[in-house]
Amino acid sequence: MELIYNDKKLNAEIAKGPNGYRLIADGEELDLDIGRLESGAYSILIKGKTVKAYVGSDKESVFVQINGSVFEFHIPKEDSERRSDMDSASGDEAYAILPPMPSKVVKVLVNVGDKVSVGDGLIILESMKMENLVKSKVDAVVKEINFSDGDLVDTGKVIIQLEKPNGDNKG
Amino acid sequence: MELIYNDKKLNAEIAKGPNGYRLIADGEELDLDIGRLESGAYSILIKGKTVKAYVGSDKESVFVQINGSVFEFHIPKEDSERRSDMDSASGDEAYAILPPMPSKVVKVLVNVGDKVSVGDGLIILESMKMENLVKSKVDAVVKEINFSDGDLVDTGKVIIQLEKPNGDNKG
Amino acid sequence: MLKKILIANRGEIAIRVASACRQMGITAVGVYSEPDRTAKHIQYMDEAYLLGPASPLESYLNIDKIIEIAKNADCDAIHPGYGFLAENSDFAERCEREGLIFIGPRAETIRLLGSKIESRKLVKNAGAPIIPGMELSSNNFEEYRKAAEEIGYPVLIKASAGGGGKGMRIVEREEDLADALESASREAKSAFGDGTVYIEKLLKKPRHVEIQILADSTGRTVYLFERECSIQRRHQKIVEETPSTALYPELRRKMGEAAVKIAKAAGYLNAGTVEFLLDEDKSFYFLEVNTRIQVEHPITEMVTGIDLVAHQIKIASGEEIPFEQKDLHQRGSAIECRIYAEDPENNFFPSSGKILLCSEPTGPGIRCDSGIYSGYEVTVHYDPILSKLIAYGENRRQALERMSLALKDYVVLGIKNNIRFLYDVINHPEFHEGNTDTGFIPRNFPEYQIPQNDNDKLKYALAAAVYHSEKKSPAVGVYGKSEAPTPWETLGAFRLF
Amino acid sequence: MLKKILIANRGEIAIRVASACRQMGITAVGVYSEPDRTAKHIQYMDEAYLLGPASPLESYLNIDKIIEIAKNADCDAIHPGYGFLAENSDFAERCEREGLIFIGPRAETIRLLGSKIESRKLVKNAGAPIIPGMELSSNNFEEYRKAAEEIGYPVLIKASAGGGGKGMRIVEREEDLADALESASREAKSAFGDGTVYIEKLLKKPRHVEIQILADSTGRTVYLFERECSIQRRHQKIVEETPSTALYPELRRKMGEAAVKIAKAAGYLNAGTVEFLLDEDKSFYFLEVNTRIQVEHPITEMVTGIDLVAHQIKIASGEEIPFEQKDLHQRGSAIECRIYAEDPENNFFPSSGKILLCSEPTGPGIRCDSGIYSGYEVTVHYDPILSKLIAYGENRRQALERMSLALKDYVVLGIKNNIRFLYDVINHPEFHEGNTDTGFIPRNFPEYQIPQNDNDKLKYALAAAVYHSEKKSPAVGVYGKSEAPTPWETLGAFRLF
Repeated sequence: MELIYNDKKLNAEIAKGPNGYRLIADGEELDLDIGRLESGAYSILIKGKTVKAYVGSDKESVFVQINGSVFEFHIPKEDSERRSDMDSASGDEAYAILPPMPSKVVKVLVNVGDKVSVGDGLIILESMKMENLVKSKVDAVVKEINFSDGDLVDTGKVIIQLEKPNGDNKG
Repeated sequence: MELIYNDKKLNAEIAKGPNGYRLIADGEELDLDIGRLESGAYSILIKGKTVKAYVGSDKESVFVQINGSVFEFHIPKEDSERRSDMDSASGDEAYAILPPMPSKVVKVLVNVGDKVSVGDGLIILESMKMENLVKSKVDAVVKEINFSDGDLVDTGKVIIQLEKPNGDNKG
Repeated sequence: MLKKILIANRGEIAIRVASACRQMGITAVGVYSEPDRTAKHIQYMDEAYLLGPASPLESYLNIDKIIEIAKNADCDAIHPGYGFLAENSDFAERCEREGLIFIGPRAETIRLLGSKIESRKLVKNAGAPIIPGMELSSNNFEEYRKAAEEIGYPVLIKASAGGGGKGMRIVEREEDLADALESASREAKSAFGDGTVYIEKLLKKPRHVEIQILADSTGRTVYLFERECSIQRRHQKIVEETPSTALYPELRRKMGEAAVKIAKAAGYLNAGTVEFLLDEDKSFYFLEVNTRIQVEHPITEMVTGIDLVAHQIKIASGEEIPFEQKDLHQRGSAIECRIYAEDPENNFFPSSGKILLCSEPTGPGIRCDSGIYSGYEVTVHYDPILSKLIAYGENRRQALERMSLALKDYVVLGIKNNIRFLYDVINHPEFHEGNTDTGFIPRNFPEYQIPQNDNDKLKYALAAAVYHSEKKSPAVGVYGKSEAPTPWETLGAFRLF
Repeated sequence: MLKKILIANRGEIAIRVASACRQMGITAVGVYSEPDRTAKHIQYMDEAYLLGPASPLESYLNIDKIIEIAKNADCDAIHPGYGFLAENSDFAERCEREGLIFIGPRAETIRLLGSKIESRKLVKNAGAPIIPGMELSSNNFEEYRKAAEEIGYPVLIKASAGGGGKGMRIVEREEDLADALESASREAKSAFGDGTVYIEKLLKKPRHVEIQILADSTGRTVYLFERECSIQRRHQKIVEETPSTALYPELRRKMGEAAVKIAKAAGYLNAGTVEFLLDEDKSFYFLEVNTRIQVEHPITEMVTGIDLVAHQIKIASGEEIPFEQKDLHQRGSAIECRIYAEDPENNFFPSSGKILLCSEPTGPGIRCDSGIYSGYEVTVHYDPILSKLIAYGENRRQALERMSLALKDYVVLGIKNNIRFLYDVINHPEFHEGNTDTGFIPRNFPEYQIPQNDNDKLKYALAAAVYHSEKKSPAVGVYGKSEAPTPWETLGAFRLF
């Protein structure tokens, strides 16, 4: 099956193997023994080393935790779906300001046409009773502002759209 | 659906109800609200009273624990299956001595034809490194002995079959 | 003894209070908002009643509704937990008026100590040390400006009604003062319904050290030693420990006695916490009194062996505290880490969503006060605290060792959380040395990134992900070379083999 | 400090030891039998190796294989837990010979104290009180008969190599002596590989009170107070508590000092337990020394704040005990309940099968050392202990209150277990009064039946069962009278409405 990890596509299969199972990826192989424990928990043995893996998944992602480290794998969407997603986000994510969770706009700090630099404050959002100042991660020009002070914004909505400054060829 | 509790057959359905759900049984009804929590755990509210129910099930049984009390419901088998089960157990379970778990026969204390009374020792079994004296729960005569000292006995096997004493009509 | 208590809260603290009630044979009555129908806390109650919609004002802050439920359910008392109505003197007064026992101090005490400005006066009169700052709030910017100038920059803006870091701002330069006052006041208004703010001196490398007290209706007041709460992000504590590495017996006694003096001056009843700032020269200054059970109370329970919530209930029942100061001793060391739904890589921005899998650590000396479970949906409506992990040890080193292992064993998948961040905090060399002050996190973790995972672990994780995803019954046939796995040279840094 | 420890055990104690290792930065190496591939204990190890088939002789008692694994994995020590090889002097000696540190007493000490007959002599010479009984075992029935006659009936037959109630028989009358000797000897042979039994006086209402000791290689020996373990079924402890309700400070000191005297006489090293019987007149008699960590060690950890397993490892590493007798104090009260897979309605017959659902209690003062999880298969091959539930309280009353609630919250579905029985034991009035002796269970629970469930709960259980079974998505349509649910007048005593 295909999984995406850190924006890289991985193709991996589990086959039966001499020690129980074999992970096959890129034509290379790793023999391991996998045992099922309580729901979402697995015991992996590799040449004596023991690993407990916890797995939680939904339609889009598979999360795995091993000894305090979390791995987030994404399940590839159909290409078409992906493309339309990309469209709606208008390219580079640093230029599209979205709330990480449903938020209230406390104060928009910029106007359309403003030049902003890395670290400049763009907007104050409130979630869970806490104010959060969202700063720009790029040097850019404010292209669109889609919400006003007091508005509620859901996740996935672009609040502020930035664009590369004119004549800037770096990006 | 049908469930068996303490050898009694219960017929119960869950329908949508004004407070969420309605338990319907015997034409009578109980309104309750049921919410799903972690796997196997449910939240039940009945007029303010709150109950957390844990459910574990396999093909044959549904176990429910509520505030320290365990309820064991059995899922009815097909009647034919039941009947053949009954046959193999030759009727009343008090007369068929079965090991509660896989055991080793340490010593058979009776012989075929012996009369035994309630409380008389029949056989010593060993499981998990502990000896257990199995006593008769009935006044009876030993009809069959199917295993000998040192034998291993699996669950479901009748070790000793008792029968009602001749001329005993109490039974 | 009380017979039936309404717990006007949610999450882990509601469960904590319900456990104490149920252990003592007291009926625990819970309340919940609509999205909290399947929250964990109502599962630990004997009874539970719907408050209303998600919004706190319509649910956990809805005084009329809570009083109505308490009376209809025949409760004799209300425990407010922390947050929400816990330090609301109007609520305490309303309870008193309606014949319900409010498990906490008297309304007048809450009102007095709830005003940072009033409480500073009280403490000054009682002869305990206070931090230089404004004695009054104002509506006039000029007065703030002058006060800041007199105190000297940097200064700290604080909400008079505040707590939990809300409405606080550090101001380094005069030109930032106006904006900071406006923003702090707005946040305070939104959080506490009161926008009053004031200014005080910002100490350079202060430690936040607080003293737990208990006072009964006969006036007996004892202190249960300190908690060091210097590890803060966004002015909110995330790691607390006791004993503090900065205290020695004489200083501990002095701070404890100052706390008792302040409590007595305020006519204090029930459990409370006197917060101090401890300067590098070991001077300490009164900060505020929290007139409620604290989030971090379990570490005091671990080292003193005393159940603070049970004593809150007993004191509210009119019982006397059954021990004296000389009976109380600290033993060993305890540390608490607060588990939040937040993104430590993005300025600790709160997170929400469904917890796909949750597995919580256990073991000797480990306590986990949790409000979550596998499948629980974290909503945006309330404080993002998920649980508290507490570790006891014979000494600080063992407490830290146990905490480290417990954090590694703590599994919360599906939403962003700070578990890994906490692990990195308590394993930081400065933390190990006990060199903790309120600037610890900004200084040591200015741009925190979760450490890169290693390739071996990635292989195992991939195997588990595939095994799990293939409907838990990997179908692939016979052992042998697979035909055509796609190349993954693209993998770059994550090349596996 | 040791670097890598092989833990030659399974279940909760293997996990307990692994936690201590991992906290201290020591690599924990586990071993497992074939059916234990998915047992809980190997999930807490850094490494794990297969021992062999299910049978203990081929796995957890397989000395050659365990030594081989330890050497191949480059371990420097072996922790035996309790049971299996823990009190096997040949194993300890083998470890010593192979250059592996055995975490426990020296082999010669184990051998000496492992013989009940030899240890009685030692104790007698050390001037500590022993119970009247045979000084020698015998192959001659007549000698047993004479000894029993001299001591006076009732007498107790005990296995010289024994422990855990195996190979023990009470004999009331001479005519039962022969059968009892035969059966006890057979059971002892099967359990310990040694059928030697002897006879001692049976006290009328004795309490089983034991003293925890620690001794380091410099000879420093301290006692960590008592555990009262009088609540036994089939001569095996199921509920333990500390402090004992029968002790007072002077008696505690006397028993503690007697334990230390015995330990020193035996050249004791590491953790151990000196067991005594305490008679109604407060005389106490030496019973035996358990030369290992005990099942019930957590209650001592709760009231002393000391981590016994960590100190076992430190002592084995050659470290000195870092405290003296005067530094040790009991605080509060702790109780342990052993959760067994067994049928309390059927003479505690062991049970096996799959645990369909498991949910374990948490909360202030609660510790659960568990070897199970949802979906775990309990096999017939090993001791039926599933877990240990421990509750700490400020006082005995609170410990009991917490334990009661925790037992109610402890969910193990699918196999017979003793959780409800334990709840009834600790809530028995005699137990509440602290009136505990080894006859407690036979006297108060001669024919135990789990109390009948009430009808309200049955309704809720039925609703949950149906809701759960209908694929977790109840299909039934619109709200309104259902058409034709079958009559259930047949329900009799369980009529619902």
